[in-house]
Amino acid sequence: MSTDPMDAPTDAPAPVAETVVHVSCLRHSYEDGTTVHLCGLDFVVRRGQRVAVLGPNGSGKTTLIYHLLGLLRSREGEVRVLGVDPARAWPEIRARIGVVLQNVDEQLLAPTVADDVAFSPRQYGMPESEVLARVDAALDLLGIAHLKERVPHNLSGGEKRKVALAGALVMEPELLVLDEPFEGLDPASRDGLAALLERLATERGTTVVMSTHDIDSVPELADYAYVLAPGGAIVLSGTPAEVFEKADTLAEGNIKPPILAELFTALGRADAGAPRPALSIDRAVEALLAWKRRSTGTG
Amino acid sequence: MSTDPMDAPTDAPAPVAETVVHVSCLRHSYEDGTTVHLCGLDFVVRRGQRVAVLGPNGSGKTTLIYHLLGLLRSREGEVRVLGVDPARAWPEIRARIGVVLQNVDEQLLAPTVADDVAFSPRQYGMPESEVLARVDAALDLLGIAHLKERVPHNLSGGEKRKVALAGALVMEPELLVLDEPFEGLDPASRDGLAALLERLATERGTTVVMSTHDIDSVPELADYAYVLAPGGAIVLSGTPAEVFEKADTLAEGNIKPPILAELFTALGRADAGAPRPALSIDRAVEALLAWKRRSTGTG
Amino acid sequence: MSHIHIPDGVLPFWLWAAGWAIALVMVGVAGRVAGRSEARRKVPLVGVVAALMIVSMSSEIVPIAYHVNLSVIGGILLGPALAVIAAFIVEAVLAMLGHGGVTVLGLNTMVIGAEMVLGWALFHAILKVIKPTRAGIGAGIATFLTLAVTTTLVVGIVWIGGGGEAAERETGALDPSTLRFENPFEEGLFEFGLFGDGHGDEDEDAEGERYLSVGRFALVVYTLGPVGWLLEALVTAGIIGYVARVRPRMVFEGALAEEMARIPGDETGGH
Amino acid sequence: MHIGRIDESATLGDSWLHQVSPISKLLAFALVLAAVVLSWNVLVIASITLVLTAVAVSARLKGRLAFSLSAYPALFALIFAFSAATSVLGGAVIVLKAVTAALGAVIVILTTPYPYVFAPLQRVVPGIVGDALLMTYRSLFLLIEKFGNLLTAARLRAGLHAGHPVRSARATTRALGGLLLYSFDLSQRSYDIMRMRGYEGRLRVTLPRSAAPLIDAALVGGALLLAATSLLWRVGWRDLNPYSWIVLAVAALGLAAAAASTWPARGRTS
Ligand SMILES: Nc1ncnc2c1ncn2[C@@H]1O[C@H](COP(=O)(O)OP(=O)(O)OP(=O)(O)O)[C@@H](O)[C@H]1O
Ligand SMILES: Nc1ncnc2c1ncn2[C@@H]1O[C@H](COP(=O)(O)OP(=O)(O)OP(=O)(O)O)[C@@H](O)[C@H]1O
Ligand SMILES: [Mg+2]
Ligand SMILES: [Mg+2]
Repeated sequence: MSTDPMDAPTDAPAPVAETVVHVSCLRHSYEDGTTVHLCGLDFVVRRGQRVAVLGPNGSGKTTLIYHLLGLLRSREGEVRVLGVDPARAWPEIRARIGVVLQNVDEQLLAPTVADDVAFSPRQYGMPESEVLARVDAALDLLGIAHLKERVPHNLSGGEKRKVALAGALVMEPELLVLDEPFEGLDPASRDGLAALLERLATERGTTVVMSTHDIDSVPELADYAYVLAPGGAIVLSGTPAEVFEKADTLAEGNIKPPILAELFTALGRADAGAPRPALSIDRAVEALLAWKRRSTGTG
Repeated sequence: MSTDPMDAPTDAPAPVAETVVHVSCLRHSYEDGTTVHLCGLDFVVRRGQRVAVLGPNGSGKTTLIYHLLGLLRSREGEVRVLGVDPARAWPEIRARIGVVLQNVDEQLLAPTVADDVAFSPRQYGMPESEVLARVDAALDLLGIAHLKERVPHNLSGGEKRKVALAGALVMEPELLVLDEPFEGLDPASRDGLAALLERLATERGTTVVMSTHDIDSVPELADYAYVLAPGGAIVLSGTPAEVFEKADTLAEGNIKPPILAELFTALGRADAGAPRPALSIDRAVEALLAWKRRSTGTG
Repeated sequence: MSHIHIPDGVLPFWLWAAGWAIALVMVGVAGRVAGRSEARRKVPLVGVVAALMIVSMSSEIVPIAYHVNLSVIGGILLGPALAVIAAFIVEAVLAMLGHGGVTVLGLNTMVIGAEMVLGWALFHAILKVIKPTRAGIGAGIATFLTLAVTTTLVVGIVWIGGGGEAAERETGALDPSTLRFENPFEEGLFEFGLFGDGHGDEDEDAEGERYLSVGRFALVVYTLGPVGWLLEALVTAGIIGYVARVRPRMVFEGALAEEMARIPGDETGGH
Repeated sequence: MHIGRIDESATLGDSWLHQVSPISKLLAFALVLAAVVLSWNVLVIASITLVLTAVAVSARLKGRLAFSLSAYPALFALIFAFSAATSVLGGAVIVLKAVTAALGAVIVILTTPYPYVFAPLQRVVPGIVGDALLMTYRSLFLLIEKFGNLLTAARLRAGLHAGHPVRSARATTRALGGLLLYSFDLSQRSYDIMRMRGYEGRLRVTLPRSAAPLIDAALVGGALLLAATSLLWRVGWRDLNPYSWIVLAVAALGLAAAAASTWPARGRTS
């Protein structure tokens, strides 16, 4: 388990980044008759990408994620993760995937935070010294070394989530699947986590699939975004900048673009010469200064 | 969302609004020895105010709220809600307070959404016709009339939260206590809820106490904010605009100011003549246009 | 009421030993059967049902002598094979907590297991004649009947074990003389009993009834019983009606249905 | 009955009992259980209770937690005693047995992290039973906690009025149905997560070696002594019963000694 997950053999079809997740036109019917139909665009994730799944409440983000994890089995449509159908061959790929679900309470398994983070490596039979080293590394990554000896059940909501994340990261998975990882985190922790995910993607090539409502962070934390409409259709995909330009489609999907995007849109409405949307503060400042200078020049 | 939050009445001492909540220098020790010491400023909420409690993970927001609800009893410090000590006299004030806790799963008590929302009025023995009317009104308020006959346990995370909110609103409480009410809501629903809270405050005079990590919405959804530092001290209070100006104290408390505040701060750093922070998009656009015009004038 | 709250040592050895033997065979067979199907993914359900039964058996509704068992609910949700395993687990945990006893664990498993299996069978029999929308009522009827039968089973067990001289031999030391305080060195110098009649060997002939009065036990069980059965039936009806509406397959197919969350491949996984 | 409090006591405590190896504790527990099962002598059982209390005191277990956990079964034993026992004495013995056995279990649970309890158990029972036993344990505390939270929610949202028993009962039943589903989903996800994180039906833990094998031996020896005493009094009850008070006195002395040895520390913490 000490080998780099990226060396794992996979079936790369093209010279570009290999496809890690592929979902096409999935339909899921829950027992009570509620149907989620994730059709429209295909949901494709390539190695090393950080992909955000956006969509209003009840649009099917969690349902999609459960299918990726083989927790639900599709009647219609195809799901492939790391080259296999997760509903059939989950045990084969399990060790390569790290997971944090939406409700973290029930994911904390052990009597102390350290034991909890050590759960997977121990179950996979790693030597104890390596287990301990990995646990410390994972706790440090999330800045929760001080919670090490606490009892997970006594932690605050956000602290629990960080512990669950540490437990998912400890195996250095090649694919991370996170359902609303930012829920309940304070803004500083969000930034920390976003930075961490970016570092994982660049340094280890970790692929990340996450659902989120935190639109404002999406430009920072994802390379690529999919947007679900109410009812589940996948209606938009692209880089965050591309996606947030399509304000109309977004509005249909009950999604508000990030504040900066809104600001620039409003500015554009008020002043024809307004700058093009910029989605990070630095770029926005640049754009605004340029806009002012330009107008100063012309005015 | 129509009135500007900055115009809202603040803690004027004299004949103005009556004090609904008063907490002073509360200390709580959990059984495992973790101590939360909510000291520093007093936590005071006046009738009709919408108060946001901000603070990093583990700072004690939930602990504070549990004390307001009489779920925890303070060893040190005083807690008064609607004139009584909630840990002793909760039944007296119960019917006047609506509550949604952080974990909504556990708060859904009945087999259908409609029954769940009807729980409190039925327990208080209201006539069935009024119960039904109230339920419909509450569901409409939150835009979830279509979920009426669904089973709460089958809903998505955000849908559950809306049901819990409907259940808290159905009694038309004079005080609403919400622990992270925006967690898991999509942005459109957040806006809807913020608008709803504002409407409740202006139309019915409902007082709202909520904890939240959604800094960006605070200017819109609260008249007044308290900031907890890690460890629980109450270090800042004031209107959102006042609070977000104190970037240093915020940074100590691990809190990031809203994006617009950050943008204007960054702008100020880059350009001495930059406008004062504006916390809503409309005002920001105005401010930016003025800034540009001004510079055009001077330039 | 059908759970035997008989502590250890009340029943004769042969009886509880036989209970153990039967229970072990039951669990062994059930394990086999469950192992053949896709049992692994039902483990959490077994866990929850067992936990619910333990919780409910440990919380009273009516102050005295009645608590919900939820055993019929468990039977309906788990089906016969897993029900027996759940019964064993419930009894093992309760025994560990001193509620029920270790020696009588086998008998208790038998009774609860029988209750769950019988409840399941009756429920499905009743389902043949009523509409699925009335599943709750069906479950209620099944519960009442089942409890009547298993309570009789319990009384039978107590009767078998309670009357004979075996009990006398086995429970030998239950005697107020236990409370006599005697000086080992000066025999008979001072002695007294806590309850006054501290002279144990004066009424030998009355001893049999002192241990366990079967008649009184049966009386208590059969007078309080029906009230308890009815309550249990109402609770079962409510819960099963609810689950039947929300997760119909859990009730009608008695196990996890196709789409329900699980990790596939587990049937082969593990060991 | 918060699972966090049990975990906390089991993992964060550092008493001598925490340092005893889990196997020794389980063995000692089995012996104590045997002693309780065998004896039908109120003074002997009371002695076992005292000895266990002494152990709990010397290990500085949280008194209230241990008490409430072990008093639970007493309630049910009381019911049985009420309906089946023919004398006050018989009833007392029944209740005492229940409490004592529970106390033994509680001492083990409060001083041993649950993986250490279940790893050895899973080795001796059939696969699916061990697996289900573990899930039962986890579900049990989750359920108790969730049920508590549910009641809290009900209390916050109107309370269950004593004035309307039927209405309250109906609400409770419905809540129970909801709780069933909720806890099922919960334990399903919990189990899924466990398996995603590598659980294969056997908890893999390296059982800690005892820090002081002598203490282990003393513990098991003590338990053996209890079992032997119990057996002796059971077999020779006609002759020995009058001297039962000696056993009790010895146990009481032990308790006093344990209490005395921890006195300064207790004073500080409470
Ligand atoms: N167990 C279930 N039984 C029946 N319907 C369900 C179940 N789980 C989810 N649903 C329904 O399926 C739809 C999609 O739910 P899902 O949880 O995937 O939404 P989501 O996008 O994750 O929403 P949220 O942002 O609120 O978490 C919703 O309409 C929901 O009510
Ligand atoms: N039941 C408990 N037992 C012990 N410590 C606890 C318990 N609940 C909370 N704490 C601790 O008390 C502190 C405050 O917790 P609290 O839940 O009030 O934080 P919070 O501000 O609500 O955080 P979050 O934003 O993550 O929800 C934290 O350090 C937490 O670990
Ligand atoms: Mg979701
Ligand atoms: Mg909180």
